[in-house]
Amino acid sequence: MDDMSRKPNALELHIPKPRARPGDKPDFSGWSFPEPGATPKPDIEESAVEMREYAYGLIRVLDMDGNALGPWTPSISPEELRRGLKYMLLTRAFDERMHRAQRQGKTSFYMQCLGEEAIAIAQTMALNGDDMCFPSYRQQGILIAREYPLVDMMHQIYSNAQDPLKGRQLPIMYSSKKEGFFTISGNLATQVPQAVGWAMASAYSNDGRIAATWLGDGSTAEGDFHAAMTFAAVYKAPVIINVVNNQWAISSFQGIAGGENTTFAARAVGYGMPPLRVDGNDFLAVYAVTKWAAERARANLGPTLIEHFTYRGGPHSTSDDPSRYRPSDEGRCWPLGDPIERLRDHLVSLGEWSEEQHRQAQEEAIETVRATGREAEKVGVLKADAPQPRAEMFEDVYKDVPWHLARQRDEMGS
Amino acid sequence: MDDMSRKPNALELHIPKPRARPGDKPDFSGWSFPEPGATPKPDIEESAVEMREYAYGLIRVLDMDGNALGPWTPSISPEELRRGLKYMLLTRAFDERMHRAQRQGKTSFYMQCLGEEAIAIAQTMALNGDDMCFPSYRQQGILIAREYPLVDMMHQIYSNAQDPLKGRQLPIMYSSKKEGFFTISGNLATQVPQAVGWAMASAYSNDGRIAATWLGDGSTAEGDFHAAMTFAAVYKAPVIINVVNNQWAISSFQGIAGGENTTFAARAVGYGMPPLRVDGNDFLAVYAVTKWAAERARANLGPTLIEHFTYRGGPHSTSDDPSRYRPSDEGRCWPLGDPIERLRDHLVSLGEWSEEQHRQAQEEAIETVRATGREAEKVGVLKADAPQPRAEMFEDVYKDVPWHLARQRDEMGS
Amino acid sequence: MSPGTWRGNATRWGRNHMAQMTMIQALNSALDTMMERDPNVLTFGEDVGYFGGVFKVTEHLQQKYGAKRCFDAPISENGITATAIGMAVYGLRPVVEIQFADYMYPGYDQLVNEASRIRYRSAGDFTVPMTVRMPYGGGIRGGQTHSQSPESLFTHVAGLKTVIPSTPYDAKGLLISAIEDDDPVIFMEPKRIYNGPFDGFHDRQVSPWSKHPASEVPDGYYKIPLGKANVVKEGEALTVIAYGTMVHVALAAATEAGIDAEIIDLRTLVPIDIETIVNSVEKTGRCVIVHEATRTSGFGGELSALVQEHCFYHLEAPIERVTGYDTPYPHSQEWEYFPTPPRIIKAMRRALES
Amino acid sequence: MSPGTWRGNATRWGRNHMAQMTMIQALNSALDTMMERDPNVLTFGEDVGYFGGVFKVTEHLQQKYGAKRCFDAPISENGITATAIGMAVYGLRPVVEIQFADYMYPGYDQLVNEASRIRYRSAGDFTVPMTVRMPYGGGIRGGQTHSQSPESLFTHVAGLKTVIPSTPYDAKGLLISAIEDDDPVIFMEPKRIYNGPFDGFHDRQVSPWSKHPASEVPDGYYKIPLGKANVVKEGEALTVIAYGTMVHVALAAATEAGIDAEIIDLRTLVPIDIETIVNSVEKTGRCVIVHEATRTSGFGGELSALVQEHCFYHLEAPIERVTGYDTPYPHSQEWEYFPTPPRIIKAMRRALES
Ligand SMILES: Cc1ncc(C[n+]2csc(CCOP(=O)(O)OP(=O)(O)O)c2C)c(N)n1
Ligand SMILES: Cc1ncc(C[n+]2csc(CCOP(=O)(O)OP(=O)(O)O)c2C)c(N)n1
Ligand SMILES: [Mg+2]
Ligand SMILES: [Mg+2]
Repeated sequence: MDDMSRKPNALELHIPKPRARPGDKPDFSGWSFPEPGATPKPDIEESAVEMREYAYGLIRVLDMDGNALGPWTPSISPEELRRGLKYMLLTRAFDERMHRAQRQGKTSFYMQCLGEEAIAIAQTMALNGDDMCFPSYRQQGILIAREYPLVDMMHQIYSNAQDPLKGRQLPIMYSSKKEGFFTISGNLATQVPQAVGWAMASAYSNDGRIAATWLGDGSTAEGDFHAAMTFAAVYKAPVIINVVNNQWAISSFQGIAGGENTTFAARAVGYGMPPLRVDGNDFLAVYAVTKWAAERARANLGPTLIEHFTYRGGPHSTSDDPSRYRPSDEGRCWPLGDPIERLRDHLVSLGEWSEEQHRQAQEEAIETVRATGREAEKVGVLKADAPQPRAEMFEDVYKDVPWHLARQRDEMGS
Repeated sequence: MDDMSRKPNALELHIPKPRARPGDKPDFSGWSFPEPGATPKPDIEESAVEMREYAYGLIRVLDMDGNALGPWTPSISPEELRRGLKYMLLTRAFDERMHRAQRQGKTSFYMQCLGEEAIAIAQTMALNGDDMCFPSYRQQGILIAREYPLVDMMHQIYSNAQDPLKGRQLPIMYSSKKEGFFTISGNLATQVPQAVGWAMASAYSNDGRIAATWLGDGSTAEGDFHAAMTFAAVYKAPVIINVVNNQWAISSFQGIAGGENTTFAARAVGYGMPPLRVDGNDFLAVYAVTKWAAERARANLGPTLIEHFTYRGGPHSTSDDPSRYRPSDEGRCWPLGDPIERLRDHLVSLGEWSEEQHRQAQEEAIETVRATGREAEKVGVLKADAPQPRAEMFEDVYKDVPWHLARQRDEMGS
Repeated sequence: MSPGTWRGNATRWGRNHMAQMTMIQALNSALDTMMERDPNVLTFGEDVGYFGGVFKVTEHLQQKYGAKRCFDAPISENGITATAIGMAVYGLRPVVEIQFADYMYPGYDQLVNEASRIRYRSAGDFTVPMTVRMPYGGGIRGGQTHSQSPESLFTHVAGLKTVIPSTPYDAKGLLISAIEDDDPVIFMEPKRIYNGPFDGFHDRQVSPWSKHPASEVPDGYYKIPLGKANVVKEGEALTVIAYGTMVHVALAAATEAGIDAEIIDLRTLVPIDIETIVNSVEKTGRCVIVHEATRTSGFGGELSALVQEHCFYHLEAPIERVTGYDTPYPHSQEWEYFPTPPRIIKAMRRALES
Repeated sequence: MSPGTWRGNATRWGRNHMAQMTMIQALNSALDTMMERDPNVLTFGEDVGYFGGVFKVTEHLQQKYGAKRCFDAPISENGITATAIGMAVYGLRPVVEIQFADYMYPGYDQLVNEASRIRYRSAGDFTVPMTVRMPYGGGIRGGQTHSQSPESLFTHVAGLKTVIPSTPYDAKGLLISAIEDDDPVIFMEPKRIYNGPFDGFHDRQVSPWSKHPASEVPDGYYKIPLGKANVVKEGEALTVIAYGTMVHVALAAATEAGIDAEIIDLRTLVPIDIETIVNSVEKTGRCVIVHEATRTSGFGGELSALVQEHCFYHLEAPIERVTGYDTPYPHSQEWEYFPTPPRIIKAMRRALES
């Protein structure tokens, strides 16, 4: 068409393009959002094939005024909701400070989850405390909701003398077996089939614990995702596979991951796995779908794929500048709002929360982070000279240090 | 249930099991086969999402009496059909002889396509002669339908002095650029994303040629398949991805590849790609769906996934003995019959063929293969001492022989 | 050689009845022994379940232990490796089979970036006690995708151990050690000698394992420690370092040429038994390294570097490498490609005459 | 050293205007030059299109040549590699970017079993003229998944060429040669020196490329042949073999210690320029090999083996290897891990004093 020199009947290569680039007006008109409360809730025993149309809907509970509507409304106490809200506030305050700390040169790298806080936090609250999580790098909310010490997160970020990971990992690549939080990998999607294996092992052992795992929209393109889906479906592994569709990989929009043609929830249909597609900024909806999937898994009915539809509010990481590839106000225009404000409005509308309480909680969160920050920085921030004893570098490669590592350790001196 | 020591609410690991093992009666009651002619034929412009239900049907044209029914009946002349039938007879005769040749120690390995002849042959006839094929190892029918010299196939199988591949490849790993037949790999599924790349290149170059690729049901579990589906969907590559579901990998049934939960055609749904599911033993139906997908691709409407539902009539390869893991009469009980007999019956019912002609054609095929076999064996069969000049081993590793290979060649002597 | 030589270093528990086994039977027996002893041991892979594996290493295990402990996997080496990692993280001891080493690569990322580093990156919090079995090597007319020897792609990866047995006795004892090891172990099985100790002369009669002393294998539990090499033949003239099939080929070469070679079977490539190597080369002053993998960046390069680093002043001749050529493994020219006794003899002579 | 030394072996066509470039700009210029000259050249990878790559190597190319010639890919290194193979088989010359070498492994199978063997297995019928670019190496606080140096995993694979530049001038000339090469080329870019020639002293001021003679880069087309090393500094006392970032670190070490080292920048690892190495080691009699990759089965093993095979009778001291340790790349202990000048100096002294 646009190239007059083309032969008749010639093929053309299609390259997906996002609706808006810097300078353009944000445009979300491509998406349709079913009304809150409009999606029916199937029995956990419903067959996957019967559930395939869920891939094309969007489960929503909260409307934009804070009302909870429809069959997916979970039974969760205001007490619990307030807890969730506080975790979200804490996560956001933590992100803000640590992002800044990186800017101040206190560490090498940071990644926020701005706008996605509801996902990890509501899901963690919907899971049992001993269910095992295999996160990507944007689920710090899990640790916060499981009340892992904030200061240890900071120690890790600063690779300081009290870093539980001994300075070995890039900031935010936390690990805590105690909190059921699997060591984060820098390699996208590798954790997903590992989670399936863990879940298979739990089933093999007639345990009661299930696994949950998270990956981004962009990461679904990796072969690991396919392996995970295949094995989970074949062995009916008790696992929840969460695709956090925040619409962006680094600079590439979800169309480059296949989002132009169908939803990410639809991937599940291909494997005969139930797909749930949920408003990721709706705390109640996320909580509800997770409960449903967890119950299903625990009843030996197998895995569920959940697509959380959301928007990445911040830069990909501190190494990124999103204003170079998308309109700067795109996030603010996201029709499904901010998960914190939406849960706040819901609690307020229930009469269980007030603007004043919210402000106070926000300040408390900031103050907690600030105080913790001071504590962590007292121990140390990232420096050229590592605080870890040099010999430690050679530990944990194997259970015991083999001769060649011992020799390299000796060569290095101390 | 079966294990009384299990804790209440305990998980259990599910391991798929086939309906019948050696000693059992074959049981295909798990499958439903829509009536021939019953499936509507969509426009090639139909959207992939609208076509998703095709994943759960089965496109059939020929009934079991040889009548062609319904909207998918292709317009193909009796002349062409007879050609197809002869290619199938030739393929079967070739397979028989080469399988035997391996048994006689004339070569190391062989793989038949018994029962699957219609797929490669009808598809090749539905494609243009210059469309590019990226086959797995069970599409010898492509070469036969493109009239690649039979004797060269044998030379390859015997790794003899006239082997066009210079004795480098395992038998049946043919390659012929001239016939648009990509060099077969021993690594499953690698050809599938390569085909997508070729198709993207064709589109990039505003060419008119499309690509087609084949892989088995078992091979769909490889990450390459996922990569292929993702890239094909994202860039709307002009490619046909064929899953030959012959229900068995080597010894593992399709349930181990995910066939317990849904069809393989359904995989396409997950990527927003049109799925067609076809009776792979029905020459007319295979021809028709291929024409549809090829037209769609050539119209820049992107890729199609076709699942060919069939049954692997023979052993996996000469290294295999299927009677150890499935009932020996399972193949004979496959409700969708034999593709050769079904096309014969159709031609007979059209008045375009007779039992006598068929017998004659069969004998001709056998005689052709026999004569070709003698010719090839005169050149040589596989022997401990390779007929290829020793120095040839070092060629084609790179375009030019680098010094280290030249040195190794010299060391080896001649 | 004596049975004793072929069995150095084994740790034995209790009294074991001995049986004659092929390498396949010995591997099967190792799995059986460990599945019997430890409910956390399970095994899966392509065709591993009902069928018992394309080489029959897992035969009868599904019948004996049930489908949950020995089962078929989808054809995804990535999924097999990754789910095994997840299981190991849970606390099981999975043993997975990759049908041919040539097919490991789709799962390579999970080995290099994951299995090998989970202990390190979690500072010991999570561990991966898994074993990845895979037949490797040529000489079976497998062509380029059933003949590869990719060991050096594993030895380069810190955090992995790489083990290669050369006899039924070693195979069982090493596999048991691998399964009980708390780190990920790559266990490579020389498929050419699954059924008999091939000496590299393709045109001579192949003798079965039953004629070899190291086919006497205890029925029950015993271990051969990882990281310990075995001097399968003592000698004074030169040192040959080999592993897997090549141990037998090297022995045949020495015998054929009447050279008084000391032959070291590495058994474990990483961590390597440097002491045994150094002791030998310091004694002989000459060294020939033999492997079937392609030469450039093969494990022979590392061995050569180690030997010259440790024994520079004892070396009287250049270290020789006899390896597969830097080409894909050809089908028809298998015996030109394979490092046969004549090639090894030539290298030994060069080493002796320098 | 003179600009001449830094530019040995270039083949130049016509008269080129020179500009000062960083390595990133030089790589970008190579792509630009080739896309301009040859409509069959296209480039894609993660974030490569609109954004121009996370390191900006493909900046402006989409704007200049359109989205069909420079575009974003799904996050599938396997898909990127495999589709590039398909395109190359078609007849294009794809140049793909793997965002970090650490992420190559999911596509490793397509390199090892496919790209490298398609010419061979088809007896020359199909070929794969593709280039796979990837930043590698540490020193940028990237932790274990943004710092790896996996070159020896490629050098072991017959059929692949492996190229590593050390200056902007070389980067452009070598990348153009890689793109025009009719075989698959792994093009590894030392990301630590993308913006300046890092000398290994993390605590000193880093100088920009603009101060380095090899930042003078012709605007247009020129090539540096694959397979030819560059002697970046002549010397008599010993030979240092290095590539990428380590060329600069080795130079700094020699300068710092006042050792008259001859420093060889390999430029191409496979096929290697053995002549240049042998000439140098025969002259100096001593050899230090430097790389950042983990030691065991690193490319240094192969180099050491080659040197002792070719120069055994000229060697006056054991060949030394200075490498990354056999551990994952740690985050906080980056400078303990990195082979810094002091470590190289120690090795040089050992080589001199033996
Ligand atoms: C195997 C691999 N390839 C590439 C990268 C580089 N990378 C890191 S994050 C990222 C984008 C991921 O996008 P998505 O999955 O959507 O997650 P999000 O960041 O949006 O949460 C990329 C390409 C990587 N870390 N690992
Ligand atoms: C990467 C890889 N893994 C494993 C194998 C071994 N293998 C060869 S064929 C086969 C079964 C393939 O089954 P399917 O895809 O259904 O094809 P079919 O043989 O039925 O045509 C297996 C496991 C291989 N060749 N490549
Ligand atoms: Mg994303
Ligand atoms: Mg099959």
